[in-house]
Amino acid sequence: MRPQASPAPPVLDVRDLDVVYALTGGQQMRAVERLSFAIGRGQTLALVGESGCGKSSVAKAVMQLVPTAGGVIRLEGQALGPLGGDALKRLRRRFQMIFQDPISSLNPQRTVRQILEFPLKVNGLFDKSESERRIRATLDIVGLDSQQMLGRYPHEFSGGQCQRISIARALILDPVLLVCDEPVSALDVSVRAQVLNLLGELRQRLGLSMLFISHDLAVVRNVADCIAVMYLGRICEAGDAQHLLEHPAHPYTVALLSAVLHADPAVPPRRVALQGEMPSPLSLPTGCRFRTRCPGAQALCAAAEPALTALADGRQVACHFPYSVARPAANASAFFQPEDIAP
Amino acid sequence: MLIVLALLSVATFSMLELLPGSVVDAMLSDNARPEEIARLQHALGLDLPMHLRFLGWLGNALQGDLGRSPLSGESVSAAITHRLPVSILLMLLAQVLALLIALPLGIWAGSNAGRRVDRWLSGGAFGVLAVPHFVLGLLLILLFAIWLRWFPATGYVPFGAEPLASIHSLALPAATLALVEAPIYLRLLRSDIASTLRAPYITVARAKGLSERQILLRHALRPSSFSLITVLGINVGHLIGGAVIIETLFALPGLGRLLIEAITQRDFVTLQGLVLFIGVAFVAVNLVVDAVYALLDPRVGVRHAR
Amino acid sequence: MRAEWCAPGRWWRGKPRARALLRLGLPCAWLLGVLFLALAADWLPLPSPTDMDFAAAGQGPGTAHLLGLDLDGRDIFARLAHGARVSLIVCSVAPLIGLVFGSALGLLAAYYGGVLRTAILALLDAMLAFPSLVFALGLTVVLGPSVHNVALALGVMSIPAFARIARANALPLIGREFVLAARTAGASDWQIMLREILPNMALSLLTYALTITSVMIVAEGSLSFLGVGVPPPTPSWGGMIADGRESLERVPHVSLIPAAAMFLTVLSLNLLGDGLRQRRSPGLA
Amino acid sequence: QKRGGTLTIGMEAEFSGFNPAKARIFNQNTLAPASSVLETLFVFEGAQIVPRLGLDYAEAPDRLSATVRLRPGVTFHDGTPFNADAVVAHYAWLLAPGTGINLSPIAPLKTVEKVDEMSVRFVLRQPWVALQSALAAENLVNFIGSPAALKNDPEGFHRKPIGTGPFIFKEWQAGDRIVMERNPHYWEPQLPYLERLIYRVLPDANTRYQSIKSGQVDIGRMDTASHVLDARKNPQIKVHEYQGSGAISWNFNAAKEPFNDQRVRAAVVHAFNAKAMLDTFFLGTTVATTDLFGPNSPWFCPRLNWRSHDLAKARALLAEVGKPVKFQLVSTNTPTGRRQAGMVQQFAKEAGMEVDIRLTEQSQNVRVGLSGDYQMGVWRFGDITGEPDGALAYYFGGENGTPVSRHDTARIDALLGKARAEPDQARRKALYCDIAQIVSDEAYQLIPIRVTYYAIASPKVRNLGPITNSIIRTRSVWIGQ
Amino acid sequence: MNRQTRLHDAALLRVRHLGVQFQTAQGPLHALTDVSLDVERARTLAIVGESGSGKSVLACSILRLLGPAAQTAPEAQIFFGAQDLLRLERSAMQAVRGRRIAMVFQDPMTALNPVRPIGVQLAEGLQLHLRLSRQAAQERATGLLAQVGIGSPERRMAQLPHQLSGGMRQRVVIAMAVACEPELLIADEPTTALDVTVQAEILDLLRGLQRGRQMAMILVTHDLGVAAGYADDIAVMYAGQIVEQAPTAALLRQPRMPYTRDLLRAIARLDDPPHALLHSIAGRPPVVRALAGGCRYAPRCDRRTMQCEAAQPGLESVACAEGAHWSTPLSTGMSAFGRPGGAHAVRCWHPLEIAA
Ligand SMILES: Nc1ncnc2c1ncn2[C@@H]1O[C@H](COP(=O)(O)OP(=O)(O)OP(=O)(O)O)[C@@H](O)[C@H]1O
Ligand SMILES: Nc1ncnc2c1ncn2[C@@H]1O[C@H](COP(=O)(O)OP(=O)(O)OP(=O)(O)O)[C@@H](O)[C@H]1O
Ligand SMILES: [Mg+2]
Ligand SMILES: [Mg+2]
Repeated sequence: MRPQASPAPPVLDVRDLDVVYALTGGQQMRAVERLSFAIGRGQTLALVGESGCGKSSVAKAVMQLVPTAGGVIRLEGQALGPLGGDALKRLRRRFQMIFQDPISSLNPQRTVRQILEFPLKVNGLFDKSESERRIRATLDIVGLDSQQMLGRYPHEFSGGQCQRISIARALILDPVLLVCDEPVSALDVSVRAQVLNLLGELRQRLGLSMLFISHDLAVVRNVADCIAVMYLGRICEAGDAQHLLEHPAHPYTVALLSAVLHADPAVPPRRVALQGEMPSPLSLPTGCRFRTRCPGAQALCAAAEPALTALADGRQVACHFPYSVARPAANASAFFQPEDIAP
Repeated sequence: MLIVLALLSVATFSMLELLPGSVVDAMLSDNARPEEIARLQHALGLDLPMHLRFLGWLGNALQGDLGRSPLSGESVSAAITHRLPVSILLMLLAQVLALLIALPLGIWAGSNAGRRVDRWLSGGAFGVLAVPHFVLGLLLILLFAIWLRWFPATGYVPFGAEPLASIHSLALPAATLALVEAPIYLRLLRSDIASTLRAPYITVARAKGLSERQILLRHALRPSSFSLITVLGINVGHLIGGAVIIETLFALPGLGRLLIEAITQRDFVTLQGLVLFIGVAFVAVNLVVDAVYALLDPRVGVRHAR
Repeated sequence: MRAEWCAPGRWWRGKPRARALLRLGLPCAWLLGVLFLALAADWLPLPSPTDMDFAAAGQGPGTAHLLGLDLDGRDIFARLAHGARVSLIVCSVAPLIGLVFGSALGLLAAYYGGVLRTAILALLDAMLAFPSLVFALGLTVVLGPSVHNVALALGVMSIPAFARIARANALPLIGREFVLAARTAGASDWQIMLREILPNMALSLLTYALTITSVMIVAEGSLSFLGVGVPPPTPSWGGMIADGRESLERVPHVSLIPAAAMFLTVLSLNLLGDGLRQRRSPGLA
Repeated sequence: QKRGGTLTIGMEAEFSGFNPAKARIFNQNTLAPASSVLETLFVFEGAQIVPRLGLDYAEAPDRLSATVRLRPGVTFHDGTPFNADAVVAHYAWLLAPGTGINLSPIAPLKTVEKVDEMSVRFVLRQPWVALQSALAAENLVNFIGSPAALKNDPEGFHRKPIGTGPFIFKEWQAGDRIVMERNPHYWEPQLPYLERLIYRVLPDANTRYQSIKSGQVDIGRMDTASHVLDARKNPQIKVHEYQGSGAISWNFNAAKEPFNDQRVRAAVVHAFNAKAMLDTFFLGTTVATTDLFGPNSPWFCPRLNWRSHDLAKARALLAEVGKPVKFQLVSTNTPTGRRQAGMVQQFAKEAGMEVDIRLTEQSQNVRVGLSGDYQMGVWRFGDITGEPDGALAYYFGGENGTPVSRHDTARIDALLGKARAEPDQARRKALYCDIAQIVSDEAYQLIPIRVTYYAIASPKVRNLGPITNSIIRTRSVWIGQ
Repeated sequence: MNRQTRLHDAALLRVRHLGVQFQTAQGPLHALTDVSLDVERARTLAIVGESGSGKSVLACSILRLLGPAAQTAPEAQIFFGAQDLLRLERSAMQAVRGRRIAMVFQDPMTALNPVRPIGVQLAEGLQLHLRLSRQAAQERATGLLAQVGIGSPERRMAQLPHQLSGGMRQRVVIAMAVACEPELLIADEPTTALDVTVQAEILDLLRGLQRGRQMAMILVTHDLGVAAGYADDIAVMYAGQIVEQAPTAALLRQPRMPYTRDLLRAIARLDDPPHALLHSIAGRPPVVRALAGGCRYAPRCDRRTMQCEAAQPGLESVACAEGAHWSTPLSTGMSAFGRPGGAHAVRCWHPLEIAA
């Protein structure tokens, strides 16, 4: 599969990303292993997976908040890794992040105005009247009333409002890429809907690209164009959102989907139970890393680790025995690099 | 740890260099003459350059030889071993007393945080805290040694000879120290217990049907004792080096007195050895404290801000 | 609507306002009084704190001299007022030194890892392990006994404690998401430390400084007791207590009045610090 | 029944050791325990010189030597016999060049020769009438220790002296205590009475006093007035006192401004209000000086014109000087030192002089005096028991080096030389009074107040001799009921 | 499940007119107002609502676990069997806690004492309530661990909470709760802190245990999906009040309270098209400081009228979706729950019409 034949490079291009944490006692933990994906302009990639599988680590690595142990991260074609200090700082305004906990991500000692001014000041964009206009405009975009908000402190706002403020803070620098690390997990259903709607609207209006991290498949379904499912630091399945959700090929994706509860008693639970617990990332099982919990594990799974290979419909799966694909994909995802796709 | 000790000995040495005067002043007669001063300085090696003296001292110290006081002629290690028992016993008694006061009261106040008991106990703790220890010691002497004659005012009976008399002789200084420290312990324990009692697992314990008493002793006490132990460790570390004011007040031959005499008499050999010893003791105590943490809180990788 | 809300068996005891006034108002009043005396000592119609009236030495409190005279016939009230200045300088300068350097070291040790952190922690441990009295004695001997040197010595001694508090407060803050957010906005380490982290630990540090302030007053007294405090004729509370203690049984007021002043001041500071700790607004971490 | 019991003595400071080559020879605090272990040839009992290790003293006609017969049958605690060899060895060791020992108390002594097994001859450089008196002074130079011990293990002797005295040194726990036990072979058969002696170091006066009061300590030196007054009221405690020629003194540095001007020195002396200090500081426990030596001394000079408090005179002198006088007073950082300095400051202020105070530690005070880095300093004027020659030479003469006050010593040196060779006591006394007059006229030192030595003891302590030179002597003390 | 046997039982737990207020620095805060509900043996009642709606306060006040800042309305009653829990002695209450009513808390990370081995924490309740010896309690605890699906339970007994994964910890917490075979289990958001896959396992486990022991269960959650999958009845809370309660199917299929409907609409569904616009509710729930006033949802409701703002509606029974079934208002006493078809009650002046 070729990327959509456009000369412009993808907004975010991550290739063979490794994130390794040094633990106390000299141990090393590979939280993310040889991870590759790309996000085109205006597109949203969702990263899903169990807690601790390395989703946040990917986000932080993209944001250059943790050192990468290997691989290249390119933003609009420019590799971030080799950029040092000032160059990176200048580039930082192009990609911004939204965090899971809306309250914790705002400095409790600063007013909303100070919070929103800060990115401008740091980037030397501050200019009294112009900034004021910009702040008000951004607050408008996220649907907050600037009149009432500016002089107040974060703890005076609800979680949804706080999350809007932190979205405004990210937007004020005009980024092309928004990395959202579980931006709605901490919110109530009613508020969650507001924020999801807002993100969708922004995507349309501003043409933002997004890396959206969540473990809630229903949410992912709502925001994502394509989905990458992670398990223990590696991608186990990736592809077009709708297709992947409707026809999961990897047993883990199947299990994940089956665990979604419907607020409708008519939909019978059809759970695929996973066995056991997630293995420790410090002592991975041999062969396929999912095999210890896989209902269909076989001898081969313990012997060899499956590579991420493309199925006929363009989806990529890292499984020796993927679920059969019922029907070919209508519009196969093209966001994965050709190199990753086995012939 | 080694860095800490290295820093310590360099710091001591350079500080001593800055102090005006030398041990020679204390040794010489009132009408000494310059030649005598020079001769003594030479004899004591004080005329060598500083770094040579430091290296020499360090070399000896590493071999366990802390030198010999030019004043009393006693070897520093002997001086320390003579006085250490006093300081240790005083420290132990004081800490035990302080804990005996602070533990029950701290638990009581902590489990009644915000109520009247708590306010009174806190107020009382602040009250005791506000009395300087030299005043406190004096009041105790007046009350218990002069008026009531229950305890001796001063002096120390060696523990080895008569343990009970020894403890009796240290009762007042230990009580003074304990009274100074108990309020601090009490406050620490109180606030930790109060915040532990707000932890979800305490609610879980309540939901299990445990009585308040069981909850306090089984569930709340251990996780609430970390700050107490940290401060206890620091205090123990410091008190091994002697409690200068208390020892002066009660005329106890502990390390604190040795310290202050070494300073006033510019007995740098003793001072240097002593500071090193205190540093080692401090570091050792903190290692013990770390071990106690590990016992109390077996979570691996959890590091308490020391 | 419903009048009597109560938990079974428990009734609400009424507004805590009066009690709060007692707990914060009285200490504040006392401290302001001391502050006023210290600042205005020179202009108030007080007898000179150094003039000795030998004929009346050791006179008890009375009409001529409000709080009596000390052993050398100096007016105790005047000496208290002037001595408050020493205590004030010591207890404001010393915690300030500890606050500034301690928070800086603690913050750096929390923020950076590696060699810097190891070095700072070793330095702090060494400072903690160094017998504080040796340091104070040494410093006042080297630099000469004076109010400022006493303050300096006490201040340096309080650095490790402040550093610990600062580090303990900074560590959880550093993991907080608003710090990451500032990083992603392109803020430098300095900006993050000063703008994002420091304001959030300021309150605990200041509260601790208030507690330490009272410790400093007592510590100044201890130094005076050991003879390395502020030199005469400058009066200091610790010195006054120490001077009078030999005659405690003969003329108790000479020692007990400054001891009482110190007691009340230290108590007030502690109560105030405690009050502040409890009043922390819930929105602040 | 006088025998038995333990006497605990509270001491004011840590001991400085007993080897004269390493310690201060005059440190009273060390001399007290030393005097229980070590003995001199002669000793003062009151103003009387009595034999101790020496039996009698015969001066040669040319007064350039003297022969001393030694007490037979005495042995040191280590078993070494006491004889002429021991005495000769002791002095040979002292007089050997390069020991650095402070020999000023016996400065004119040239050598000591053995006459026979039990007598020795002291050979002098110049006639010196005060030799016997000098030998009777209790200081580390005159205490005769076991020569074997001194030679073989000077370090050990420093920490554990071996002498002939009534008590045997057991141990010295630095900073805490010295323990001694009765010498069963003491040459005076029924002495000593006590079984055990403990010298405890209690530097804090208040602590020492409370220890005596509460019975942990039997006797201790006290000089804080309030304690003495309190003790006098207390029937449980006995107050022993002795007044000699010791005095509180301050000296002026005559080599420095403003005290190179005799009028300024005199002005300070006149400004000093001894009465005020006696009333407030000493609370009547001692008296003002009227001369150098004190009314109880055989050298007392009743007709001296002694400068004393006279504010008018002080102001007049200052007016004469014409310029404002401002100086620094160096004092010790003990409570006493601080208080007294404050008072001097107040006195000077009343006369129109400005004083600021510098505090040093006790041990540094000596260095300050020696280096001359001061304007006015605290000094002390020790108790003169026998001949005043040594003390006067030390304080005011120039033969053993410049005195601390750095004045011109020519006149005093001449008088001292004359007195040294003057066998007639009355005429010697006249010469010494002349010196006293010069000291007062020239105001080399400010010597305003006598020291009364106090010892506060439990009434059980019996037969305590006079505490001359502030030394508590234990030889014949016994414990009653 | 045998509905016939239950038919004539009085409800196990009957909460009546429960009001709770907190004394805060800004004045009183009404966390619960006039809450009445019944829970019957072997049935599960889900309580759903937004954060801050008072779910946890309700759960905790049944066991009287609220701190001293909480005050209960004087007319409140919580009948458990024949006992009014609010009027029990302290020691009697302690005997009920853990033994007859047990609770599972939201966060398995903090619900276990971090410094004590889980075995000890598990056995504690057994020793206390069942007077078992140490040995017996340990054995029983090991069995419990196996029952909740923890492998090699002997080894786990000695481990500390931090050595277990979140899912395992929650299993331990559940084992702790069911150890003494309580009659009522209150689970306060037992899966919110857990992963989706683990969440389903835990809920299955709870359901299994409940059925095995004929326990009644109160399942507190903010996830309507959880409620839909696991509860027999659902009570929806808003701002300290129960605004709608009905059998699960009735409530989800035919909500009568506008708030419930809005909540259901706001949920993202797997079968919605991508980028579908979700219905959101404007505004935020009120903080109730005074009891007067109209319907608490009125400011956010699209069906509000003058009446809604003027007076508060009571919780009234309405027609059930499956069949017109009217019953007396709950407040008058007898439960209308547990009947075939169930009762539907709603606190609204203008309940939504039943769709054709
Ligand atoms: N700073 C760190 N040091 C060491 N290990 C870390 C660090 N940060 C994360 N990890 C570990 O890396 C792994 C991946 O963590 P990460 O936070 O990326 O997971 P996640 O998928 O975001 O999980 P969640 O859904 O819980 O947020 C986890 O096992 C975690 O324990
Ligand atoms: N101890 C307390 N003091 C003061 N107010 C409290 C206290 N506990 C709870 N509240 C208040 O009571 C109300 C209900 O809280 P509750 O914890 O029951 O909500 P919840 O529905 O469980 O929310 P969540 O889903 O976040 O757990 C909230 O407004 C809360 O602020
Ligand atoms: Mg994460
Ligand atoms: Mg809750």
